[in-house]
Amino acid sequence: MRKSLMLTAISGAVAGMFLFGQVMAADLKIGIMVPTTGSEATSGKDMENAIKLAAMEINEGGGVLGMKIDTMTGDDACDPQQGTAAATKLVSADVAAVVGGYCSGATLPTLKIYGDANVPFVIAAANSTKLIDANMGNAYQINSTGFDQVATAVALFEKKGAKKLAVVHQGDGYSEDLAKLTREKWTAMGNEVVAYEVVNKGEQDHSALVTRIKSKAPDAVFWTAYYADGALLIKQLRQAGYRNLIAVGDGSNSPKLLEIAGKAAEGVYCFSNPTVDYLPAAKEFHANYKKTFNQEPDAYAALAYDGMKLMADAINRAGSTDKAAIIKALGETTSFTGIAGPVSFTDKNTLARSNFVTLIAKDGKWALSE
Amino acid sequence: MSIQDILLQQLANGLILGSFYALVALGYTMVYGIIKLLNFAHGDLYMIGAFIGFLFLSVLSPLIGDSWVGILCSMVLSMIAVGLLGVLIQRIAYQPMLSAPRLSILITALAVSMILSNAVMAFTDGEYLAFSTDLGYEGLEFGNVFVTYTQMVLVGAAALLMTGLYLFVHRTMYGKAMRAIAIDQDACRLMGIHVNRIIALTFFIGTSLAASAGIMAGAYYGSIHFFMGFVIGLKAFTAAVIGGIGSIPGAMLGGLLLGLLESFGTQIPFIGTEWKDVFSFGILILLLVFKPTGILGRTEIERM
Amino acid sequence: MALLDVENLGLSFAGLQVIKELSFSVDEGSIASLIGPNGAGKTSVFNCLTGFYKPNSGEILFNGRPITRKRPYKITRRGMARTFQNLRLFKSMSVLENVMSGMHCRTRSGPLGAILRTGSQRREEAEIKEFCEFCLDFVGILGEKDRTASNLPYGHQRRVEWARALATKPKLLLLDEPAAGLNFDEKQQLIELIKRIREELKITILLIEHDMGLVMKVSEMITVIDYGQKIAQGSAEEVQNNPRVIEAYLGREEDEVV
Amino acid sequence: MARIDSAAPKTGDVAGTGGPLRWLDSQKNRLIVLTVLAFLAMFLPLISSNYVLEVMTTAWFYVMLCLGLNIVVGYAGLLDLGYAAFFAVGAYTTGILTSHFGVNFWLTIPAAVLFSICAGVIIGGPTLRLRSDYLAIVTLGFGEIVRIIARNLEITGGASGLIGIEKPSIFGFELNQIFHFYYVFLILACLACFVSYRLQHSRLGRAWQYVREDEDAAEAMGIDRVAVKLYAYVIGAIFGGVAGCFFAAKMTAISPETFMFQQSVLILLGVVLGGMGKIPGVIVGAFALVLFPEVFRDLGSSRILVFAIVMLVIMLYRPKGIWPEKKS
Repeated sequence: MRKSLMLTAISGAVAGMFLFGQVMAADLKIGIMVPTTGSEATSGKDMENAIKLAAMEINEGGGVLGMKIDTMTGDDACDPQQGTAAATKLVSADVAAVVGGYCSGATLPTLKIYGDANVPFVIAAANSTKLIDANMGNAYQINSTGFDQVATAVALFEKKGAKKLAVVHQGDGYSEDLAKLTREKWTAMGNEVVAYEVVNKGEQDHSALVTRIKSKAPDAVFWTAYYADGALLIKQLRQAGYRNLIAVGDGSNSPKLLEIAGKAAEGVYCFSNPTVDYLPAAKEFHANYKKTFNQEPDAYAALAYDGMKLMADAINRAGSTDKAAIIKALGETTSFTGIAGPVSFTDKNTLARSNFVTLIAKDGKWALSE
Repeated sequence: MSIQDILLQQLANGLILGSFYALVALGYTMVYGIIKLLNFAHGDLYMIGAFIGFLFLSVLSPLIGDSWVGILCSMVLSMIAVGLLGVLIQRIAYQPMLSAPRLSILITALAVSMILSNAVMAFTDGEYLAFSTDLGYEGLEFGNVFVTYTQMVLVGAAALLMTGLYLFVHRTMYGKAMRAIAIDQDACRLMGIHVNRIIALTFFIGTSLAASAGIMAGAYYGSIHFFMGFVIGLKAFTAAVIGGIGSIPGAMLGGLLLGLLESFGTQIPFIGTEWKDVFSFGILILLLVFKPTGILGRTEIERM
Repeated sequence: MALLDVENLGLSFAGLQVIKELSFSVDEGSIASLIGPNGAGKTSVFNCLTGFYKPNSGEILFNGRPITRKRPYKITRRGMARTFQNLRLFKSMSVLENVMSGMHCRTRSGPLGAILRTGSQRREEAEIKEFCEFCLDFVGILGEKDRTASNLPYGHQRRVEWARALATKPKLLLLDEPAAGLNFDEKQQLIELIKRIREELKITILLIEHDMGLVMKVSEMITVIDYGQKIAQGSAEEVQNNPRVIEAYLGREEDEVV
Repeated sequence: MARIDSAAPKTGDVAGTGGPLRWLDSQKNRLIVLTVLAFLAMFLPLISSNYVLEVMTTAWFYVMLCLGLNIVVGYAGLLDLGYAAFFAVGAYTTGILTSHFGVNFWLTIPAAVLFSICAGVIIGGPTLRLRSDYLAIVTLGFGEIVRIIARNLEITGGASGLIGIEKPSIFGFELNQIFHFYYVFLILACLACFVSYRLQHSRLGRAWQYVREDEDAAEAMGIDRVAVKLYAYVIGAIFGGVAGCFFAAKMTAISPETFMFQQSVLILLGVVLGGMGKIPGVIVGAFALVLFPEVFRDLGSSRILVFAIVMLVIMLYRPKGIWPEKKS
């Protein structure tokens, strides 16, 4: 009895393995690749929600080319290996297109997989400049790249009369990339980077680093990584008596940063992709999102939503679900305007305009600077 | 800032960081001393301590505020709760494994660690929680070195807890029983010592010390996260080994030393902060190669 | 010429002098014994000889060359093998595998040979097996070779240790209380075996033993130590009649009164 | 009150024979399972989707890594918490040599073997005299040092790592499909099994077991325990290094994040879950490691929690693993 049970269980598991990922005859299948587990799960799920919301709205409006959109999520867990598995899973499931991409590190190796399968891919959040080189022509970035962010950042530091800059990143691909670009640009402009530092992810005490930075007396500190550790750094910088300018990159654009850092965060600048709060066109999306998911949309929700809408738009313009046609249509996008603004692409498949905004923390809230 | 000021400030930084390491390292070393188990879940209990403290504080703060009194009350409650959790873990997961191969126990400990951190992740959705308290930035300036009152209280509390533990282990019957069990469990059984109860007590004290460090860290740094136990678990493990694993004063010394190493490590000329961990792990390895039992660990002479 | 020469050996642990200026020697081809009351430091002497303890002073010459403070495996390779007072078998391995450990230092094939199963590696394995079976046969437990070591009766486990030591092809064999825990018949067989090892295998033997009957029967030279110091040396009769030895074993008469 | 604890652990209890997996303790049943699985492995690419293949390729890859670590942990009994370092050495050797110097992929393998040997000797040489618990922390430290070095250096591509590593080709035939890599890793895993088996049943394999069971007795028998351990370390390193080469070739992009402490723990889990020291056990463990999270993917973020709980239950009911070493 036990034996036969065992065999049934084994054969069942094996059969299950094969069924897993097999093509199911369905409508228009669109893949979502975001981290739904792991350290960046919050942001990933938020993007997944926004994409699903867009798909729902499209379906309510009659779908794409008469077909209903059916989304399928591949979890990259913000990890290159898992990302590869997720991408292969989506490609195996024969998705017509993929929207997503949050962690640059995890997105990077998947570009080859989508490229080989020639799957159209709209990258909504990941913006390491490394992605540009690895792009095989089928991927389009609708968020501005690191270059644009650096330009925005450097402009602010100049305007505030800073000469000596301290740059701190977190030892991952995304924040190191941003930090490096900033250092290059800042020194190229004849200014000085007095400190270029790394914080190890997950460490709470940065007091030693703070002392070191303070001793170099910078006019501005630029934190290029994520909000959680950024909040701790800001708090400890202020606690140690550092009074000059602090700015943080788009990874730190979260109300959580202000909540954790408390009053220490007052006056901190943040460079950000357009998020729902500062987009007049996003009012309706904001309300719908809150109604559907009973929570506030996070930083990349608007762009993820736009990504799905853009994909549907491109498929409509292509007039078929042929992948090459969709990719061509994406490249030819000129008249699409999402809630984050108009979209068109450079010859490197990146967003033609910079959509970075500068925010400042005021009374425990992010507000548009100026 | 002059170089002297910088070094003095780093000394203060290192001592503060080191007292956290020491508190967590103590639990590692106590558990190792008594049942020779590297309790990988120890860092996660620190994390759980912070979360449970956060829960208590959010319940208590409307009544007694979220300043010192509130933090102290929730700290005591959290220490008790997490201490009991530690005992529970020992009973469920470690007790049945004592006769199994050593590596299996280690894996069990890893599994417990994963269960704890992932359970908290599932509950909090992987979010960072802001541990908002009403602690100010006021402090004293010693020359150019600035130390906040909060920092002083933290170091004081850590020192108090450690002194208490030292006295407990060396001046009470329970402490004597603990030390005896560490030497020979079977002999203790024959002498009528209730071995399982003492092991449970050891787990209780060790984990509640980790919990106390967790809630202090939460209140001091201002945020808590399911992943926060990992790094400190690793560092505390290192500290315990530096001091000589199994030795209680060794864990305190190792913790402080590691804290100082790390803060002075950032000041080494020509070496950026990105090499900080290479520096502290390098020191650790050199120390172990030349003094394998740690600073205060005893060399055991094996009888043949 | 002496095979083993111990000169002014001294060893202390945490201030406690365990061995003090001990000198003795063992002639090639002889059977020698080291005796003394409990705690006299006999096993410590063995541990110094085989490299497990590092003596603080003195010199140990084996086959004319110094082996003081050398690592144990090197000393074994020079030709000194030992057994342990408390059995130290590889418990979960078979009897034959246990004995094969002794041949390790007399063979040389490495990982590449093992992976490719080269001719020389196979020849060597066959040679190891053959010699180990010879050793097991010599101590009389060849029939047990495939059993797990820890499942054997105590007396047979002792024999596995002897066979294992013989498999290192030693010049000098150190036996640490070989008769402990053996019954009368087994002890008689042990005496036979010790003599056969010397006669047939030409191996010199040094043993620590409590069983005076056995010691007196087999030993040609006996060294008596107490509190880590040599108190007597000589043939069985000489030692038996030495007042200091009697005192060490029985205590002084004044002590008895108190 | 001289009472002896009633809840004292039962010693001598035969471990690894409990729970519903008792069925696996019969030799015949194990053979049946093995034969069926071998056939499945050979013909899998004909019948399954690319996703299944991707997962299975990862599984074979972990089989190789776990077998490598098994030599260190299972055979020689050394606790190594930094095995990912060797894997990183291999992956970065291939990555750097192919992308910066244009070296052919196949030529990077001997280089990786060489570097792995060096890494093994550097790490093992000074540390193998240490007690096992200390060894754990030292290996952990080395693992972190290797990762941080990879993160900080220019030549390793810093935190973003290396991208665009070329796919290898054999006689002009480029390996670029997932089923190519499936077979590559299947062959590697088989090779790893073969080498492990031969080593286990050799003079060196026995020496590892002697040292694992009783270091002092082994030393008294003339076995240089440091040398024997170093062999285990270096051979384990070579396994990891070679696996790393092919990993880099398959992924085409590598970054330091892949070689974190968690990776080392994962590999160790694979070794221990199935039963240390026994080749089929390690294979079962590696598969459990890769398949559990995939099968439970629908649970979303709690799947790792489930994985951990299953792991704990397995350890409690079969402390010697799913497929433990047999006693005669």
